[in-house]
Amino acid sequence: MKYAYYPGCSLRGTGRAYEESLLAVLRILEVEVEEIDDWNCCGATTYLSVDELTSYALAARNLALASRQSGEIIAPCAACYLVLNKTQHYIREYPTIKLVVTRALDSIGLAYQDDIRVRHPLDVLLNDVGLEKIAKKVKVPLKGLKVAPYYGCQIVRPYSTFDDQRNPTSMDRLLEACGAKVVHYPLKTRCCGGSQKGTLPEVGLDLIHYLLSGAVANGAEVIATACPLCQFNLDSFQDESGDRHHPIHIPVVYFTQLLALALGAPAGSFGLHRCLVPIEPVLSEKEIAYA
Amino acid sequence: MLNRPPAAKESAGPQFEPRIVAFFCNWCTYLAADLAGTSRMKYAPNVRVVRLMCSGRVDPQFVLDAFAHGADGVFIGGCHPGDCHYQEGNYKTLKRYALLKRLLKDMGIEEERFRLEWISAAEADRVRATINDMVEKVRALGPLALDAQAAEQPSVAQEVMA
Amino acid sequence: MDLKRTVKFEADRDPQFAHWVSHTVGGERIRHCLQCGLCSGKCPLSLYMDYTPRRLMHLSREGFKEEVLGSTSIWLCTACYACMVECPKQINVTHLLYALKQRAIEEGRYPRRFAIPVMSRLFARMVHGAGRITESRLVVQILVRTAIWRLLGMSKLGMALLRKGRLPMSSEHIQRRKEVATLLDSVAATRKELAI
Amino acid sequence: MPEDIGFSGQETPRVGVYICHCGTNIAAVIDVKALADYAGQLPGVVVSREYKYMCSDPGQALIETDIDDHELNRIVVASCSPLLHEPTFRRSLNRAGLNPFLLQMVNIREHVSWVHLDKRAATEKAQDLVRAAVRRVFLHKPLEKRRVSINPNVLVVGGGIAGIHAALTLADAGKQVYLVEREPTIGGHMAQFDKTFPTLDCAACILTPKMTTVGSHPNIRLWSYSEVTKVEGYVGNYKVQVKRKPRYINEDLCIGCQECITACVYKEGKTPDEFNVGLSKRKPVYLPFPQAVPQKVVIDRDTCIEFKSGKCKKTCIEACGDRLAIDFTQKDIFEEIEIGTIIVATGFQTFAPERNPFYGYKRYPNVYTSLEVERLVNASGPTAGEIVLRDGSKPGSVGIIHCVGSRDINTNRWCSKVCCMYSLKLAHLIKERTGAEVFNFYIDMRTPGKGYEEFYDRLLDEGVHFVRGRVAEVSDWTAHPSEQGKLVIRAEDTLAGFVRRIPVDMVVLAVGLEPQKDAQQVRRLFNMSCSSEGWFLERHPKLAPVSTFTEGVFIAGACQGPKDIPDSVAQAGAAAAEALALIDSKTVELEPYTASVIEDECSGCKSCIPVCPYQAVTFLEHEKKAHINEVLCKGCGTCVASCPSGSIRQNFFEDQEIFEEIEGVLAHA
Repeated sequence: MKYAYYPGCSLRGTGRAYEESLLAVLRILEVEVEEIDDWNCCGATTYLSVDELTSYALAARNLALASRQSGEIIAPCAACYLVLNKTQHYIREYPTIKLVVTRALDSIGLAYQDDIRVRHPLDVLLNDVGLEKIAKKVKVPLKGLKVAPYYGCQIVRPYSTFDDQRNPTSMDRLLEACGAKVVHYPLKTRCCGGSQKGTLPEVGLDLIHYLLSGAVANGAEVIATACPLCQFNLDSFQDESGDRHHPIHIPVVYFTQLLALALGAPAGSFGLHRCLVPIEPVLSEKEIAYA
Repeated sequence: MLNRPPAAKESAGPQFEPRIVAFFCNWCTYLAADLAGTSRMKYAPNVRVVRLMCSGRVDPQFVLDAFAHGADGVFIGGCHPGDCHYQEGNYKTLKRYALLKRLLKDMGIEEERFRLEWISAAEADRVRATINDMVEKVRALGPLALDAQAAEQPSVAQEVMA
Repeated sequence: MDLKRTVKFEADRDPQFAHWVSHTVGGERIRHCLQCGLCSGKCPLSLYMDYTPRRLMHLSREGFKEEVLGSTSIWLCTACYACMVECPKQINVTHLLYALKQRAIEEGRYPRRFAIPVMSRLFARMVHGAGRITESRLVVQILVRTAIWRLLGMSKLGMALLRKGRLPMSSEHIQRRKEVATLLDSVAATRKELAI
Repeated sequence: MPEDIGFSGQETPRVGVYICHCGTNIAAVIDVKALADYAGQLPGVVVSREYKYMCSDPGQALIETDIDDHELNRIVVASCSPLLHEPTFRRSLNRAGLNPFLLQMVNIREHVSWVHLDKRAATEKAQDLVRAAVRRVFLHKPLEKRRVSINPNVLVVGGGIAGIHAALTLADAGKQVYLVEREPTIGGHMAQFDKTFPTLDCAACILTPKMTTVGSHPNIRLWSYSEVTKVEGYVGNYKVQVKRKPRYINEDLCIGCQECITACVYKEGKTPDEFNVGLSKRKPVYLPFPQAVPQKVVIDRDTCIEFKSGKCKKTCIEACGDRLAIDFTQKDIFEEIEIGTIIVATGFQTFAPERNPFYGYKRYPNVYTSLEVERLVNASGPTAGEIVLRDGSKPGSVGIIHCVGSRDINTNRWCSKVCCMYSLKLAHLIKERTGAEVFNFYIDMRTPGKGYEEFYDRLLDEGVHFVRGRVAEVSDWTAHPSEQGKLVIRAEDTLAGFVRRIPVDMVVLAVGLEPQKDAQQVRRLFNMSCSSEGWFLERHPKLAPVSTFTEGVFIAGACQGPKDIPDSVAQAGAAAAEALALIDSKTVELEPYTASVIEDECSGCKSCIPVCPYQAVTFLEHEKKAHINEVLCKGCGTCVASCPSGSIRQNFFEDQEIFEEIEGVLAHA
């Protein structure tokens, strides 16, 4: 089966490395994907909060386009994942929303079928591919690299069914299968502030600092994320948040980058060089040599 | 702003009010209906309850008799499987129900008109919800048009019990 | 010392607002709120709010519209859903905050240069026009409209991101741009027709 | 119409119909006047009246006088549920010289006025029901209740404080009591507590004397480490099977010297001690706690080397010497007993706080459950009453989190009722013994009980902090230097209106009460009902709080719902009194709703025989007919419905009676 692939806007901008590494991992694990034809922005949290009806219509266009291609969508961006899921839920629950969406899609020659499942890469890798297969394909074991798994909010809450909303472990298990050591990280589902860094910098910087210091305090050498905005926030503002508190420097990468590394994807193909805080010193200290 | 749509439309003209006969067992569903009362839950006034000691007492003839005399629906309520006050009376009900259901279908009585639900003494809300749901569905079907002769065929009951 | 009378009269309440709150998407269960404060405790942003989410719940259901729509809290929510998942009464707090935010926008109740509504507006405009978001352009536009001086401070980070290939300046857009416009027009039309 | 269907006997039906207003409960929704008028013109109805309270003395007198004055021979009462007042009105008929079964009740309160808003539709529904009842009552036949004798022996299930109290009450009244307890000792949760609120008297001081009395009472047969496996029969005449699990100790020979424990090849305990909720270790051979009753050790086959490898040196047998109490060959023993009444007092279990990962239970060693702290503060507990953390240090600050697993739709939605008070008690004990700063995080402080509010006052005086807010999380990440090395409790202080972070050394989770995990099986065993939460259901929440829907089976204590010790004991006393009342009446009346075979019509097809769950139907080989044993029949009517030739009838639920009722409700004018 081929999954419909919905990259979303961020994966074409600040989150390029997420897309590069995800596709590299999927290729190695023989998961076939096909980008949704002419997808549009899902509306994200921002749109949802100012004009929810329009936002559902925007998301529904993607759902309708995707269902022409497949029965399952992979949506790596946390906001996209949430919005697509929420749209499905609310269309089912509220007849008015359904009416608005149906008419809107009709106006552009599309139909909403409710016949597609929205999946996160964590879900697909864990449940469709399986830990066993991944572990077997590991070429560069992560040798006990201490990773803080950072899930953020919208992947697990409130619609995910593939993991425990209160204490998710899917990323933990994937990283452990690659030989990493997952550290205790009580903040793993605490919000990073999202776009708050851009709009209310002081608030955003505090949240970012807490997340970074929480990881370091538990001995993490690297933070793994599954959301472009989380990665951007944690990676880009370490100096600024350090100025407000105390300096912390820790590489922040996508979990798919660690997977790609372990699965032996060619260097440079999964965007490690795009991180602002370089991960190379940690890797060489651990003597993890990648191709 | 987006509000929840009204639950049910108040139509202008007089709408069809179905008559539903219910057979409730004394120990579970009848008690649940009592509890719905003491909890002041509100539900559609279309159901008339006949109390029996056990849903196992529901003779197929009772169901046919109800349909033959103008019921638009029949609803049997008994204890959950494994919870029967008489150990296993409700299993017999279930077996009989399946056969009877097939038979009614052959007679042209729509499936939604005949319903069996396991409702324990604590599940007042299920009494409310089931009655409302059934009334809605039967209302949508309209009055039961039954060939009276078909319902009174004596062989019918025997076939069910065989 | 500046003394203020804090008494509230029944006339200060807006029962219609209270009614609206308990009937809008997300507000259906608000009357069940037991004011335990779990939402506030869970909220990563409650530390910065003038009214904690718990207080907003109560003010809303009682109809203190001025306080609710004038609060900073509704703008601070990042929609992380922590409050909603844990609420012991399963109140959809997050979505209710969305609804309050939209209501505030509809009634024009936010500071003019407040970055959050500005960003929301610009975001919507960009989606409407291009079907997709180009992050670099969005950030620049926000800063221009809210705090242009901050652009200077950002330039270092911007350069770094550019070098890493993470800030493509070329505009992202979909091919069938018209479809999005038609889609959004249809939503507007239905909304008007149903008066929602 | 009555003529068509053959009115029973030769008499003409003369029906009296009585409509109850129930104050405004019925009259506010149903037009009672119109209903009475309607009933008055139904065929066969001689008198039709409405009255404010039919169940009152004047209401009943009305019926009785009418029976006399108008020679009524059938009565219909439209009022509340028959389950409430059918016995009342049957007695009225009896007093007026009419057979009580010539009555039919119509439920126009629970099934009509309380559940419908539309007055017209409600009145119409009531008319339909009354009409059906009038048609049905024509056919009613005089019936006699059956009487069966009551076995005076009683089974009490569960040896916590409720079971103990019930057993002692009955035994002191001279009844033979079988007390069955699943654990190796009686005592239940109360035995684990140190002090009891609000008086702070020591739990052991008030409980252990009662336990010892149970152990030595001549009228009590105590089977600990045992479970009820089968229950058959009916009120007054139950047959019960009890499985006695092997404790590998001959209870008759063991004198409780515990030398085997000292002698065990394990020098130190290795298994988490159940009684100390895992805070200490025990050996495979152990006595649950020093005051255990019976004072007999038990060998745990899961951890004993002899059972694992068969190669143990068996030093225990050596130590036991010629007492020969240890017996590795013991097997399950099944006891069969005959009893008349049953009291179920199986108690509760505490909420497992791992279900809420944000409180860090099992992740942070210094997060405890309240039950664990009960053992910590107990003088005979693992730390001899010293309140110390796992590393042996004394806590300088303690946070007690209320409502863990209570008042939460995501776990248990009910209030567990006892946690506020026991949290206050623990706060007091911790403060008194360690001098620590104690914080209580509560949602609402619930202290409705004698002396409870006064106890709360005392705690306020003692300087315990009260923060109103449900705790969001307990974690070890620090946001301020003062939080270094502490557990940080994060909650909104809802009275102050902002979020607080409070660092403490020790966290106590006030876990709620929930039904035992096998409550569903137990309920089936004794043919009881459960509320949707899983608590055993009482017959009536106010008027029959210890009875169940099965005659002769009573409930007591927290198996019926969260309850503190005083309430449990009071309920146990009530259950014992109810059992005694039954026993002392020597016989009990059973409803006469039994089935019987009309022998002339029986074709001998045997369809009815397998459907009877009580083996009441047998086949008379000689006559080639089915036969129903009336003593065994419980009146479900399943055989009646399964008879293809219609040759089984059921008293009070005859086919024709039900047909009349069905056609009656449908015969809309």
